[in-house]
Amino acid sequence: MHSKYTGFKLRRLAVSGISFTFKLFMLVLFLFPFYWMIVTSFKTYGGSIVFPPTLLPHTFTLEAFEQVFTRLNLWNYLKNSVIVTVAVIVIQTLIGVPAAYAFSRYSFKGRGIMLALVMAAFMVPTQITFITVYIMMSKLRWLNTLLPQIVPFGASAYGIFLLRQAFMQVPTDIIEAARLDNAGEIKIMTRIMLPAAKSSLMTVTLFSFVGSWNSYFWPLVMSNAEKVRPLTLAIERLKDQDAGINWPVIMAGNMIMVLPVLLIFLLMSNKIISSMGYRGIK
Amino acid sequence: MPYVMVAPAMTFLLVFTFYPLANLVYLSFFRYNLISDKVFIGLTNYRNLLFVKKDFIQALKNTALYSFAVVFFTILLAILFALWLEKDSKINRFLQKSMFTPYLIAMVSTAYIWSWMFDVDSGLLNAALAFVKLSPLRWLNDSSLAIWCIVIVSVWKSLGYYLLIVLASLKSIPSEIIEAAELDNTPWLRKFFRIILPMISPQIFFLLITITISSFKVFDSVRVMTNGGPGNATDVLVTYIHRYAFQMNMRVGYASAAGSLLLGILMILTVFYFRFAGRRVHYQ
Amino acid sequence: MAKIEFLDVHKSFGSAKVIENLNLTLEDGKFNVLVGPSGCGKTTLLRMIAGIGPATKGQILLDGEDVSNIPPGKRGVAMVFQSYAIYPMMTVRQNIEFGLKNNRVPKAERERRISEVSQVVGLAPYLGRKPSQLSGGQRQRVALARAMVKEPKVFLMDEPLSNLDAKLRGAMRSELVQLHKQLKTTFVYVTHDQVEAMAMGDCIILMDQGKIMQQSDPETMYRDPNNIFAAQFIGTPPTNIVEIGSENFKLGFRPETIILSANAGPDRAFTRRVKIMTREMLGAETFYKLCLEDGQEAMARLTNSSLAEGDTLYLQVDEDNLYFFDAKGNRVRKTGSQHYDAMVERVKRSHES
Amino acid sequence: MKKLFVVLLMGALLVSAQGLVFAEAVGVTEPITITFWHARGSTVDAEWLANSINKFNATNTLGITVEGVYQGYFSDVQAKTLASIAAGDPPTIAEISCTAIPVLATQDLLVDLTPYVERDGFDMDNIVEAVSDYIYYDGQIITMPYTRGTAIMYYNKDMYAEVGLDRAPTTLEELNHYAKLIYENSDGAVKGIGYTIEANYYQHYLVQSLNGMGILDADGSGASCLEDGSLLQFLTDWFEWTEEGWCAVPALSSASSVVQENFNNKSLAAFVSSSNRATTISNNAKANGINLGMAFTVGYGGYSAPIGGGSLGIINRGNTDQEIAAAWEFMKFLMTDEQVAGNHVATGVLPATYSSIETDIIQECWAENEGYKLSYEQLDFASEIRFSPYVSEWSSIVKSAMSQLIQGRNITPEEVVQNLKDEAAALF
Repeated sequence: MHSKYTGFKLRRLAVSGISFTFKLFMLVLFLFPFYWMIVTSFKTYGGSIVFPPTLLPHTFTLEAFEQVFTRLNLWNYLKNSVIVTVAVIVIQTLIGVPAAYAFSRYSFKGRGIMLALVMAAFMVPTQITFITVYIMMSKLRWLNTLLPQIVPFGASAYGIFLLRQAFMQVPTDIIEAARLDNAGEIKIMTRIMLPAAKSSLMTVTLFSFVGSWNSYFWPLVMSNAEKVRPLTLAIERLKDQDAGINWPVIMAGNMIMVLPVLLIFLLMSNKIISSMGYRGIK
Repeated sequence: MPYVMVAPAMTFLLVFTFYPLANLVYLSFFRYNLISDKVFIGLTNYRNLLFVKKDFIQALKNTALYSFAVVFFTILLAILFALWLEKDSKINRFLQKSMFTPYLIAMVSTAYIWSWMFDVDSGLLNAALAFVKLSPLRWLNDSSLAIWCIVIVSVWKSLGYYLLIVLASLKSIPSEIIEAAELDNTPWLRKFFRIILPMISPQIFFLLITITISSFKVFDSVRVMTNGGPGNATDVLVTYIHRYAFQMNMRVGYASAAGSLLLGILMILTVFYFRFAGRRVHYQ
Repeated sequence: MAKIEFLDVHKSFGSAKVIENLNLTLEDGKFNVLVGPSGCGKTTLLRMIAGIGPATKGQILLDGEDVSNIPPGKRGVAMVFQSYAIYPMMTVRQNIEFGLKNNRVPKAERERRISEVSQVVGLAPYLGRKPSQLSGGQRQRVALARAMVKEPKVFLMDEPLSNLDAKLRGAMRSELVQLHKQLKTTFVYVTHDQVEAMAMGDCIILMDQGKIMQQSDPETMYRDPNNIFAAQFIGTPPTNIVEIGSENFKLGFRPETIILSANAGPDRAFTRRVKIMTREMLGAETFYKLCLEDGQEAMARLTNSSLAEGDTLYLQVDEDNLYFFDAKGNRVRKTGSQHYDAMVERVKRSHES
Repeated sequence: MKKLFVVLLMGALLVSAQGLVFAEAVGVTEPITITFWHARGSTVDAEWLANSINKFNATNTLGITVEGVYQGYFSDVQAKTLASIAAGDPPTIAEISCTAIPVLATQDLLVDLTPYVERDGFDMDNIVEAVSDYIYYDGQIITMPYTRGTAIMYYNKDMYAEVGLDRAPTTLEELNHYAKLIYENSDGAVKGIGYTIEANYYQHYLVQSLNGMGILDADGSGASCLEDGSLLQFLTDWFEWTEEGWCAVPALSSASSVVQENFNNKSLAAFVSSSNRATTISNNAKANGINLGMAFTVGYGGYSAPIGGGSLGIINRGNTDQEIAAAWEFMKFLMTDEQVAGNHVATGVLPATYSSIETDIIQECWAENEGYKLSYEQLDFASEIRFSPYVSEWSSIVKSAMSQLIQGRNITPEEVVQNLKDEAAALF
């Protein structure tokens, strides 16, 4: 009986050794593409098409970045990305928070139907509605502005749904206590509900941010002029149809687009990870 | 008061989600290219889509294969990794973060990075194959491999996020239940299938729906990496709709019919999930 | 049937040391109750026996065999959790059967044991139900049945009654005691409730801050506490502790041993003038909060309910009812201490001075 | 058949009544800004165009400012232009591919330039005849040739000389023979020839050399190549060539740049590409030390070549008379000898006017570089794909089918033809 279990610890040790090696492998698998992007962007064109490829640039050069800046009016794309992203986040918050609050704290006629609509909208992909929204935008003559990239996303069904869940977790007692303290609805919303739902609000904001900043399909369809195109569409412009694909230049452009997101993540990774996890529990 | 609060949100949803949906279905019965007058042609668009032209069925098949593969592998790997990385340690946290990073990056960027790695002539993957003395692959140029390359990129990109959700749901299982199972001398596999999986089934079910829906919307990666090729080996529903709506003489009516079918498929899938899969889900 | 021994056991969570250098033997076949305030380490001990929270250092012996490296499911122990931890997705029958299946008990044997156990705990009509369709008491029985059916050497219970309402709790208490009498296996029962501990245990292990304060049968635990902690933890209201002038020992006496009268009798060991501060009439008994002349307080628990707030009386305790404790709070007994008589003398004189 | 088609179209236009409005030529009266959508994305193209626009903006006396917007490939320009017309906010002038012109023209979306041509005495006879097909539609003048091009064979002279051919091949059979030799001599390291997939362009002329028509019938509303076996033969051959290894399988994305990359690193001996890329290709070849030859393209049994590329058209909807007049000024500027000749020399696009060919710029260039001259001379036997509203969609379908066969390689040529028959039935 005794000897039967002496292997118990040894086996555990072996398993954890293998597990650790595999973890290192996974780290490489998930981080290496980023490394590859960064390294490529510092290579010369010639250096990039050497076979087999080198893990470090032979000659370290900023040529690719120079090309990005000379060939593109990068500030224009960057500005558009920033404006669209900020506007979407602000509008979604302004519209989503009161709606979520009403759905979580009031019972009123039609609430059930409206909630069902919100849930249904959550399921409807923009990849279906784009045709008719496009027609709408064209009739409004908005296609040479940033509006088509902002306005259709004014209400985020997903955000409303998530915030409502968070608001419902706030104990009724606290709200009633606040009412007894003569707090108005707006004060209850901003001073009690929002702080209580901070984690969800952060998740919603992060999703809005990632969604807008990384959006490709929608601006591709909804922009008719270079002056309203975001960064995601800029990289395409770095491909020279007639010459070979200059991977360092494309990777340099890519890096400029990816960097802000990576920086935000590096700074706030713990918060982001925990708020993502929180979402899963609900 | 509550009406005032929900009115803006409802207005936006009605104008930008539900009206376009209704309009989409309406337009699918017309021959219309935005410039011409609308001509009512009944179900002709649908007939062409389903019975006359072969490319829609091909796109549908590709999308179904893609979605199935992505849903299957994402959920499978997310669960396996979650079980593996469940313990709270430094390396596990770091690995979770690393795996999550691609989720925040634009699919366009991801697709460019991977296209570069898939590059036949000077790509990293063929270099790796050459290093271990294997013959190079044609990756995105190979009609049977291309769609799998896109699947790989999708799974790679979003695995970290779904992993977090599964991890959180694992953590929400009361530890006593797991301990009780241990005291019951439960073998590893049975513990997983009889205890853990049923306990996290609501979250898995949620993932099943969201991943399926997002798979049916795939566009960015296909457009950047293969643009539907070779031939139409990676043509998916959204690239198909986009192509007909914005190239191909702007056949908006026809594209609307394709969009309506996609909508129908999504609705059927959702109902199917709730009806059938939903029954097997354990809710506490 | 098993004797459980802890040898030099240590347990820490991260840098927090919960248990240090603990030695303890739980006798075979006894209803052992681990009792103490929350955070005292009693549940930790229980989980060590189960193997679901292994010791950081030291050995745990089950019937003389070191089980440190034996996985929980193979130790022959069963546990009832505070939250019951019944599998929500399985029916009652499946819950009970699960462990048996895992241990490859043949089907006929399983059927027999399940029907037997479900008879005993009264779950027979509910075998097909899901836990969500059961009441709290029924769930508790499922947890119990699941443990019983395994016919374990040791029964571990972690506050199994704390989620029940008062009435049910009382009923379950005696059922558990009966069960123990039937099974005659070793029970290890964790509770923070001293009444439960007194009512159920053959052997009470009183713990505080990871240390064993006293291990004895309930009678001894009550009558003959080893230290101030034991004296005060057991009994309601707790034992009164008073200081005598500037002496380096303390005096303890239980509230029901107090004699209150208008005139101080001559031959009592301890006498003080007191004033009644508050009065709580509880029916058969009445609690009085008393204030001594030097400002110390004491509680009295008497059958006499006729005294009133503000009354000034004499508090007296007989010598036999006095506990003496040294400066560290440990008991000084008549036997084995040459200072005992001197201390009694000093107490007697303290009133006159 | 063609006539009947035109008559039908005219009927349709008459009924729609919009075709009846005849614009009058007006003058630009005040400073105005117009947008020009184009597909000139490569470095030399973009540079030349930027120069053109800057020069026009700086020199025109009417206060016209042109704003160039690069929209991607020709197909993107077509799509975006159509979409923006529908949206009511189109560019004033656009560079439109030959496949897109019929689509726009048949919907009456292009300004009839006749009044302007007449007013300014613009000499239509000066336009090179071979590139004038897409100028006229329904008795109107709707476009001006701008980036018209023909396919040219670019080859590595040294490589062909090594296997014993000291001139360019004159037939497809000859080309294939030598391509095979090069492949075998290099032990498979060098491919002899490579094509990208351009159904309405390179592949069109190969089919045309078989059936005299190409992938689309002369009347523009059918594809008899499906029935007469010519497409099947070509597809079977092409598949066979790639199977044997000496003909390169085109890459999936950026095929044209991959082909050039291979040519430049000497793993490809010859390829067919547009004359519009002549400058880029020559520059790169020079940089990589390649002895570049340019030659007539060959088809089955002899020379055969397509014409394609883009023309300038002014959008008539959503633009004011002033904008249209300004666009005409810009168009006229781009048609001046200096611009046409400069465009040809700088990038390789075909010279579109006879007078520009007489200029010193072109004559000097041709004296130095016979390849540019050759592209012009090839126009003698080159032909365009038929003017048809189906051409855009049909070539896209054919291209996809070819991609499936040559790149995908999971289908037989017979199946491809059968699938195309089904598609044709749905389209025509």
